[in-house]
This record gives sequence, structure tokens and C-alpha cells, in this order.
Amino acid sequence: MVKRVAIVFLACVAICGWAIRPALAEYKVGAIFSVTGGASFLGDPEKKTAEMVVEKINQAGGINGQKINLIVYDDESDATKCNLLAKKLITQDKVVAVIGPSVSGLSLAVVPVFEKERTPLISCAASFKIVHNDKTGKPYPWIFKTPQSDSLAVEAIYTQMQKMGIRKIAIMSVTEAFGASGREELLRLAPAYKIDIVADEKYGPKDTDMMAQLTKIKGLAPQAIINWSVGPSQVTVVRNWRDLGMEKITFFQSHGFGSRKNIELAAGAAEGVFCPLGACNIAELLPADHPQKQVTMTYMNDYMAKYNEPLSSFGGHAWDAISLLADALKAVGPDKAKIREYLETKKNFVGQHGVFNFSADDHNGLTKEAFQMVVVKGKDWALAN
Amino acid sequence: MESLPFFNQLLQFIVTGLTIGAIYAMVAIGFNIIYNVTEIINLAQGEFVMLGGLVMVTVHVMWGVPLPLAFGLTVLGVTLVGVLLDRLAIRPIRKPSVMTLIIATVAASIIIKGVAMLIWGKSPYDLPAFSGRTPIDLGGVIIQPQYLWVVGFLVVVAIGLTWFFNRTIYGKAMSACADNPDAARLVGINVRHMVLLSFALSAAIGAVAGLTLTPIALMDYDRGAMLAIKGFGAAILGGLGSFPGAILGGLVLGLIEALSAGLLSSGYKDAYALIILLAVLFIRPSGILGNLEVTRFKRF
Amino acid sequence: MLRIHKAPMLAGALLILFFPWIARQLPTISHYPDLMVFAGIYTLITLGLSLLMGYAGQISLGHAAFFGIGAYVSGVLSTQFDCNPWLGMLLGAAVAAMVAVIVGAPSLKLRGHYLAMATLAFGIIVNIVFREEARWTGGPDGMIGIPGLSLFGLALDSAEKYYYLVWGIVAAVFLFSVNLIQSPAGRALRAIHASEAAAAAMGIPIARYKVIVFAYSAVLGSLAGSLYAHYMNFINPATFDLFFSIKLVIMIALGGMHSIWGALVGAIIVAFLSLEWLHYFEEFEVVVYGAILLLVTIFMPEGLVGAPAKLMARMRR
Amino acid sequence: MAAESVQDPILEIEELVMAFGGLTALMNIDLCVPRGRIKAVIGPNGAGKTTLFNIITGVFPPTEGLIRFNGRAISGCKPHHIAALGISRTFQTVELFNNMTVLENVMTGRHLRIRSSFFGSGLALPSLRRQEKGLVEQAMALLEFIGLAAKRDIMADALPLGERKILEIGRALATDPQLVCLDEPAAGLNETETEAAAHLIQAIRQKGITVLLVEHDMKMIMDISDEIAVLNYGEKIAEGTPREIQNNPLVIEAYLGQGGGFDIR
Repeated sequence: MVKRVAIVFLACVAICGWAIRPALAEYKVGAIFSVTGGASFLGDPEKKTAEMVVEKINQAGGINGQKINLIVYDDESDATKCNLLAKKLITQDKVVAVIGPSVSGLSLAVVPVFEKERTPLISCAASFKIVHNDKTGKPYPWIFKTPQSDSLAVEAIYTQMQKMGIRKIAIMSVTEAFGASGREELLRLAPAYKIDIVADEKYGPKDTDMMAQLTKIKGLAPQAIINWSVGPSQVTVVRNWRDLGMEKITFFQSHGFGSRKNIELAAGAAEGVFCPLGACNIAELLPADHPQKQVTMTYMNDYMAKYNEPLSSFGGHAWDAISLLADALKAVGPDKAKIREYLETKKNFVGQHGVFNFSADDHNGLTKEAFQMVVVKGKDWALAN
Repeated sequence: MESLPFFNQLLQFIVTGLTIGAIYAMVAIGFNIIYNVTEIINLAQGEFVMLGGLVMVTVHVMWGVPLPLAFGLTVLGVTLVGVLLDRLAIRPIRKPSVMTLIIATVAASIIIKGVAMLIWGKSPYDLPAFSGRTPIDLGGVIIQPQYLWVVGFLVVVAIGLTWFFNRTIYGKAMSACADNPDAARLVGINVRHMVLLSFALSAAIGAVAGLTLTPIALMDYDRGAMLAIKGFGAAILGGLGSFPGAILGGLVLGLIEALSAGLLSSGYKDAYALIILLAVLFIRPSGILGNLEVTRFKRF
Repeated sequence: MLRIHKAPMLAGALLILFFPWIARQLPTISHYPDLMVFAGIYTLITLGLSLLMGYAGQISLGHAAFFGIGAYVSGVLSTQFDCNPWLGMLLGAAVAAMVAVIVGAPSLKLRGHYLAMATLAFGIIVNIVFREEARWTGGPDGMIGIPGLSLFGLALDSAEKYYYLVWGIVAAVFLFSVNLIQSPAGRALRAIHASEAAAAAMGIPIARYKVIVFAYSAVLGSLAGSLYAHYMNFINPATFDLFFSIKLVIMIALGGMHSIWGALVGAIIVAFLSLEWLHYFEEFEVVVYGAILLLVTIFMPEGLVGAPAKLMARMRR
Repeated sequence: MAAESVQDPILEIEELVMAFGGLTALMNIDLCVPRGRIKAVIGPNGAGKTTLFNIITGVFPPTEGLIRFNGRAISGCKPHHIAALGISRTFQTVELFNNMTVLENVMTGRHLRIRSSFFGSGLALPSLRRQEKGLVEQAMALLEFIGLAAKRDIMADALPLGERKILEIGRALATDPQLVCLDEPAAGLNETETEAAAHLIQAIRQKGITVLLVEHDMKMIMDISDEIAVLNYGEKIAEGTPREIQNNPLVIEAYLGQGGGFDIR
């Protein structure tokens, strides 16, 4: 009995000792991505990218002589877990800033945490709401994000439509955060571009077939369809569109379509589909004098060499986030408030998805020029004119 | 650009609904086979469908095995998983109450899903359609050749099961277990074997549903649960334990979804299907073709 | 029966009381009170569910809906109507009770798997409403800016303060449920579980009891939802989906369906497993979770709390 | 003593018809149960005896006909209403509360005679606590009466069949009934157990409680019944004292016609 108590006691001491081991001199940076769960196609490349960038920095001697210690957590696409992990990073791991989460819903879920704890967050999710407080009409002070807002993608598509003379369209969206916020922007911006939305259809992320919605759209004979979704459903939609012989109705995908894997899965059905993409999707298509040509090519080559898999544009959001943070750390050191200030005034940061120009009123720092309109041609992207 | 006449649209909705409904029906049949012998709702049924699709992708696309042979191998492989499910998750339970059995199937479905994620990763996979992707245009109504395969397999499964339960000794023994397990035991039927057989059979049917669905909707590791719930809904709507009920329930559910997506609101289409399901249950507490008197005698 | 409960109840109460202090001493678990807030919120739901499923023998695969109703009623009222959060919580509970009566009265006439499907359907429908009525709920993106709670001017803005609030409520509900189980009403519920025909023959109004216990569990679910919303300051529909309903059932099955202790133990274990411990298995997480569940089902069909009792019985023999 | 001469009937059934779908289970049954007596209903299997019990206790409403209890029409009432009026029952298949102890089973039987508020119970109001104490005493008294006091803390499903049947009768008595309907209390019991059951039934009558009995054990029926009604194929073919029934040619034919399995003499 005494022996047993002694063992338990020793074990406790050992655990405590391990737990309060002295922290090394390093910059602690947190990351939360949806590495597993429904949004793993975002979180997985983001995690890989962030780790790759940090490894590269540390190999080059770190920042100001300090290594970056990147602590990555997986929120499993779950709001409760995400919230807990955010608090754990701030209060227990004592990080100076956090990048992620991967999806809009979860980023929104932790906005209150970072505002309260006064810690910078650079989100890797699209929704405009993440950097826009409805009550004040301004960004949340401590929250930034790198992906282009949905509104920019919508503007890029609507601009292309104006060029093509399209006025009457149908929209489709998946009943998830990504689809819902895209749909909201599509509806909000349509009047400004004099575009008439004749059908507003939805489908579930696990639906097997969208023929019914497309048939209804076919009956209304719009000039174009815009689909806003991610994952397998966006492939099914394109296939159904092709099956129903609706090629005359031009098909636009959201920037969520930005992976060559999707063209492959569509099995030829994606031919002629338009899609707004960030520079990093199409690095090799960019003209040599494009400002992002160099960073995107380097990233693409590094990533493919390291992980031996095609680049996903979502990883680029993590590249932008961690690189921005590294830049800030280099300039001002591990001070939360100074990092926040630095980010807010950062201009001309050349990233994977655009050239960022932050300001007190804009915590995203991108314009619709961050998107290139591309079209699927011969099973690959081509720049659309 | 000519618009589509309303009548053609309606036909298109029906074609779509029946196809999806046929998949639901096959899942529902799988539920019924196991339910009839064991009174368990096997919530891992959807995972059989998922496995059917993904195993077929591996065998047919990655290994290049020709279609008919790949079909056979896939069904066989998934059947084996069904057998393992019974041996490793169901049979070891010493004091089987219906609730523990259901939890065991939930646990099994989580494990199968997790293993599938480890094997195939998280991205979706495609399978070539069995006879090409050139749509058939029937006077404005578009039919994918794969749709015919889906409906065709439902018919084959239905005929096959009818033959199995009415004509073969094993089928008759299984029906006997379903009617009265104690009496079946008395006349010398090995109920354990029948339970095993029921898992094997419903896994096989699940696999067929999965590999015919994949060319239409792609397949990924996470798809099982949703299909299981739709299939469960179809089985309940038709009346648990009734095979004609399962087919009717599946087709009706598919039709309601397609029609409400096309005619009412696509955001609420699943809700409409479920509201109708609830309404049916409140009027007929044992489903459309279910027998209330029989369900009274079931433990669950 | 109360005798059996008193000792562990006292031990549990002391542990709950001193847990934050213990956690503060050990840096590796210093964030556990935060986890315990969620564990407490889950416990609140499973306490009701245990009464409904374990004691009265009914099934619900839709309880996430009540959790969500509480969260959304509280959330919408406090953000869009500047309603006092406590009042919102009460109104949420009232709405949940009302919905439970309306849905429960026809549903609880169904039996077994049919009841399971009906409650499952109810849960999915409610979730679709949360998702689609974006004007009120913020849609799939969720709803931000839900205020925190304060009590007599004291803002409950730290994990520890909220921990005491949540576990105080859990303790009260636990006591209430223990009293209930040992009362004629509790026996009536167990009688319904064992034999509806005999229960009716003893003069127990079955339909009414089923609906009352359903509503009671709905109210607890709703309270838990409100507590969740005001703690997270954010809610989204995915939190209240059918997989959460199934997770709730897993909690009470894992803990032990036939005892109120099972609800407590199951909720805490599953909360810690899914929110913290399983992370260490990384991509094997899902498989490990399933394996734990399966092993408990096979080797401890009475759940985790059934095991010690069985062990004691064996030792006595 | 024939049914027509009953002065003070506790239960009167008039022209009762019960049809399930196309199947008529009971046809124009008239039956009268005199207060304070033991009345038996016998008949071959499938004669409709259990159906009759189910209708009296409200499990399903009759297709046609009238049932009066203490002069008040009760046909169509819910089971728990009928139990509240003073009719209690046991089941052919023994429906004990297997998740409870012997004592708890009887205590649950007292449900109608106590106050049971859901929220009052949860708050453990002092009045309810006092009531609970009294309840245990009442239940123990009943267990003494049926002879199961020593087994109070055993789970109901751990008892042997004979005691399960006795306990079910005890639980039925706990509702303070004026009429108990016993559905085959001796089925499956051995001779000693049957004798014990017969004694108990007689003791119940001595307490002034009327007994309506369905049973196949003819010796027991003939020994303890005051009156017997005979059903065959859903129709009442005879009614009278045990002696009258034993000599009734129709009854003999009904039993012999079924294969002569029962010796009603």
C-alpha cells in the first residue's frame, strides 16, 4: 500500500516537473486548422504549408536569431473544439499570435476569444464577417485574414459577366458556411452590376445529385449559373450541368473550385467552366513580370518537392498568414500589441493570393484584382480574356 | 435559349427522384434483412455503401481489374466486412439488449469510417460510369445510363431476394428466424448462422448500392452516415421489416426530395421529406406497409 | 436508496469544488476547468436524457434540437432584442418545453425504432431551420456577439467563474433528479419502461408521464444550450446537428444507461475524450474512439458505472 | 344462484361485441359479476377470455356494447382511468416491473392512492417524504398478506414463477381495488403453488374484494368459484354455479369437441 502511494506520488511529481520545464527562448506561434473533419481539404494543405514555411525560416537561422515554435492544433471542423484550442493556445501555450482557423464559421467562433484576450489572429477563412463588425462597421481590432473575401470573388465574377454581356443568372450554393456567405454576397452585389438573379437554389454537402435544382434552372433559361460550394458536391453539380445538356448556359464556379483535382474528378464535364482564382493556383500561367510570379513559383516548387502532391490554393492562405506573421515578428518582436499595429499598417506585402495593403478599415488588404478569371481548357486552367 | 416545358421538368424531377430513391431503397433493404433476424437497426449500413464505392475504385480504377470481375471482388470484400462486423462487434456481446446492439453498430460504423479514412484519405473518388456518360435524351427528359444501372440493380436485388426467401432453404430458415427465433431454434435452425448470413447479405446489397452510386455522386469516407439515415428513413416510412415497404419507402423519399427541391425550396427539401415521414408515422405508427400487430410482439 | 448515493455524492461535490484549485497547481491541466465547463453543459443534457432513456425507456435521437433551441432563443433574444440573458434562458426553456409537448405527444405513442426515427427527423428538421432562417440565426456561418453572463453585477467572464455557475446548476439538477428517481414519479417512469400494460393497469397515466419526462429533458437541454451560447459568445448550426444527438446517446450508453451516475460519468468522459484526449492519436483518433466505444459495449454492457458495482457484487460472493 | 338474480352487481356487461378487422372475437356477451364473490370465466383456448379482460380494463375499446362498473358506464375509458375507479388486474404472461425489487413493485401498485407530483418529488418536499415512509409500511403489510415479506429486496425477475404470480396479485391488490381480474393465476404452477394461489384468492374475497378469474385449472375453479361463465368461440354458452356448469351438456360438448383435453368434472 505504502509502495503504491509512493509510486503515485512520484508519478505526480514527474508530471509536474515535466509540465513546468523552462520554456526555451523562441517565438511561440499558434495555428488552428481543420486538419480532419468536413473541411480537411482546407486544413490539411494549410497545416503542411505552415509547417513548411516555419521549417524553412528556422533552417535559415530563424527570426532575429530566434526560432519559431509553431504549435498546430486540429479543430476537427468543430466550433467547441476550436474555441477550446484557441484559449489553450493563448493561456497555456502563451503564443504571441495565432493563424487559422480554416473555415469561416470557426473563425467567427473564436473572434470573441481573441478580442477578449487581445491577441492577434490571422484567419485563413473567406467570410467578410470575420473582419467586419456589423455593430461598429469597422474590423475587429485584433482579427485579420488572408483569403480574399467572398465579395471580391463575386465582384470578379460579375465583372467578367459584364464583359461577356451576361445579365440574367441563376445561383446555386451549398448549405454550409462557405456556400451561405457566398450566396449572401451574390445577392447583395447583383443590383450594383445590374445582374438579375432568376433562381436561388441550394443543396446539401452530402447530396448525391443536383439534377432537380438544375432542371428547375434550365426551365428558367438564364444566361449563366454561378455555383458556390466546396468538396465533392461542386464536381457533381458540374457533371449534372453537362448531363442535362446545359452547355449553352455558362457555368461559373467559386474560387472553391481551385484545385486541378476537381477538373480531374469532373471527368471532362468541367470543360469551359469559369472560375476566379488567386495567383498561386496558376503560378505557371502568370506572365513573368507579374508581381506574384516569383513567390508563387517558389511556393509551388517547394510544396510539391516536399509533399509530393499537387498544390492546393488553400495552402496559400496559410502561407500568406504565417509569412505576414513572420514579417511582423521580424519587425517588432513578440509583442502582441505591436504585432497588431504592424499588421494594420502593412502595405505591399506580396503573398500567394495577392498583394496585401492593410489599413485600419481593411483587415483583409486585398482587392478584386487578387483574382484572375480562368477557364477550364483542355483539362487545365487557362487565363480567360 | 428555349425554356423547358413544365411537364418535362416534372418528368425530369421524377427520373432523378426515382434514381436516388432506388439507392435509398437498397440501403433500406439492407436494414430490413438484419432487422428481421435480429431486431437490430444496423447503423453501420451506410458504411457498407461507402465501402462498396471505395473498394470498387481501388479494384477497378487503381488495379485495373475489368468491370464484372471488379464488381464481384468488391461485393465479396464488403460482404467479408459484414461478416467481420457480426463476428467482432455483435456476437461478442454477452447480454445483448437492443440498445447495446445499436450502440455497437454505431461504434462499428465509427471504426469502419476511421479505417476508410486511413486507407483512402479524405478526398473524394470517381468511378467511370458502367456504360459511358453520354446522356440519353427521351423527348427532353435526360437520363444518364448509370441511372438505368441503379434502378436495374434494385430490380435484380428485389427479384433475387424474393427468390432467396421463398425458394432456398437458407432463405426460408431466415424467414423463420424473423417470425419466431425461439421456434426456429427448436426446429434445429442455427440462429447464429442466420444472423451471420443476414449481415453478409445486407453488406453485399450495401456494396451494390455504393458501387452503382459512385459514378453519379463520387464517394468519400464520410458519406456513410447520411446514406444510412436516408435508408433508415426509407425503411421506417415503408414499415420496418417489409421488403416491398423498403422499396416503396425509398422511392417515395427520393421523389419527395427531388420534387420539393424542384418545385418548393431546395434549402428545405430534406425537411419536407422528413415532415412527410413524421406525418405518415403519426397516422400509421408502423409505416405504410408495416404491420402494427407484428411490431407489438417485437422487443423493440 | 439515498444511502447508497450519499457518499459518492459528497465525494463528487468536493472534487467539483476543489477541481479548479487542483488544476491551477498543475500547468499541464490548467485548462481543464475550461473543458469541465463543456463537460458540465453536456452533463446537464444527459441528466435529462438518462431519465428519458434509461429510466422511462424511451428513445431520443433528436436532443441536439433542444440544446440548439436553448442556444438560439437565448442568442437571438440577447443580440437582436437586447433581452437580459437570464430572461432569454428562461424563455428558451419555455419554448423548448412547449416544442417538447407538441412534438412529444404524438411521437411518444410510437415505439422502438419508429420513435428513434421520429426524434431523429425532428432533430434534423430543427437543424435545417437554424441553418435556413439566416435572418435570425445567421445561417450556417453562425451567430456572433452573444453577450456573456453576469450574476449580481459580477461578470462571469473567466472559465473558473463559469465553471462554478455550470456545475452549481448541474449539482442542483442532479439532486433534483436523484430525488425524483426515488419518488413515486420515478417509480412510475421505471414501471413504464418495464411494462406499459402493467403500468397502465396500476393507474399510471402513461402518455402524460412520457410527455412530462420528455419536456423535462428538453428543458435541461435548453438550459444547457443557453449556457453554451453565453459562454462561447458564438453559436452555429453544426454544433446542434444529428451527430451531436447521437453523441449524447453514446455518452449515456458509455456511462451506463440505467443509472443517473452514468449520465454524469459518460458526459465527462466523452467530453474529455473528444475535446482533449483523443487528439493525441491524431489520424487514428476516429478509430480509437470507435474502438473504445465498442470495447465498453462488449465488456461492460452496463456502462462504466455498472462495472464497479458488478466487481463489488463479485467480491462479496 | 343464477346471474339474473343478482341484487348488487359490481360489473355488468351488456351485448358486448369485439371485432378485430374482419374477425369477431366476442359476440353479444352479457355478463354480470356479483359484488363480493369469485366469478370465473372459462372456455377453451381462443374463446375470447383474455380479450374480455382487455376490454374491461380499457386496453382496447369494445366495438359495441356497454360495460358498467358500480352502475357507471366505463367502456372506452383509458386503462389508468379504469384502474382509478377500482378495477385492477394481473396478466396471463406475468407483467411485473422486472427493473424493481419486490417491495418497489408493490409500492408502484399504490400509485393511485398517493400524491405524486413530478416537481414536488424532485424538490423532495417534506410531505412527500413522510408519504414515502407510510408507503413502505403499507406495502410491507401487503407483502405480509401475500407471504413475500421476506423477499422484499429481491429483484422481481429473480423470483420463481409461482412467487412472481403471487407478487403480481399483490401488486394488483395494492391499488385498493373493488374488483380484481386475475388472468390464469395458476397457469404453469405445480400443485402446491396452485393451492397457495387458491388460498390467496379466497383470502382476497374475505377482504370483501370481488374476484373475476380466468383459469384453466378446473379443480381450482370448481373449488373456489361462486359462479362460472363459459365462453366458446366468442360466445357465452353457459353461466351458473360450478355444479350447474359441470352438468351442462353444451359445456361438455365444447370441451370434448376441442379434443377432450380437460376433465371438467
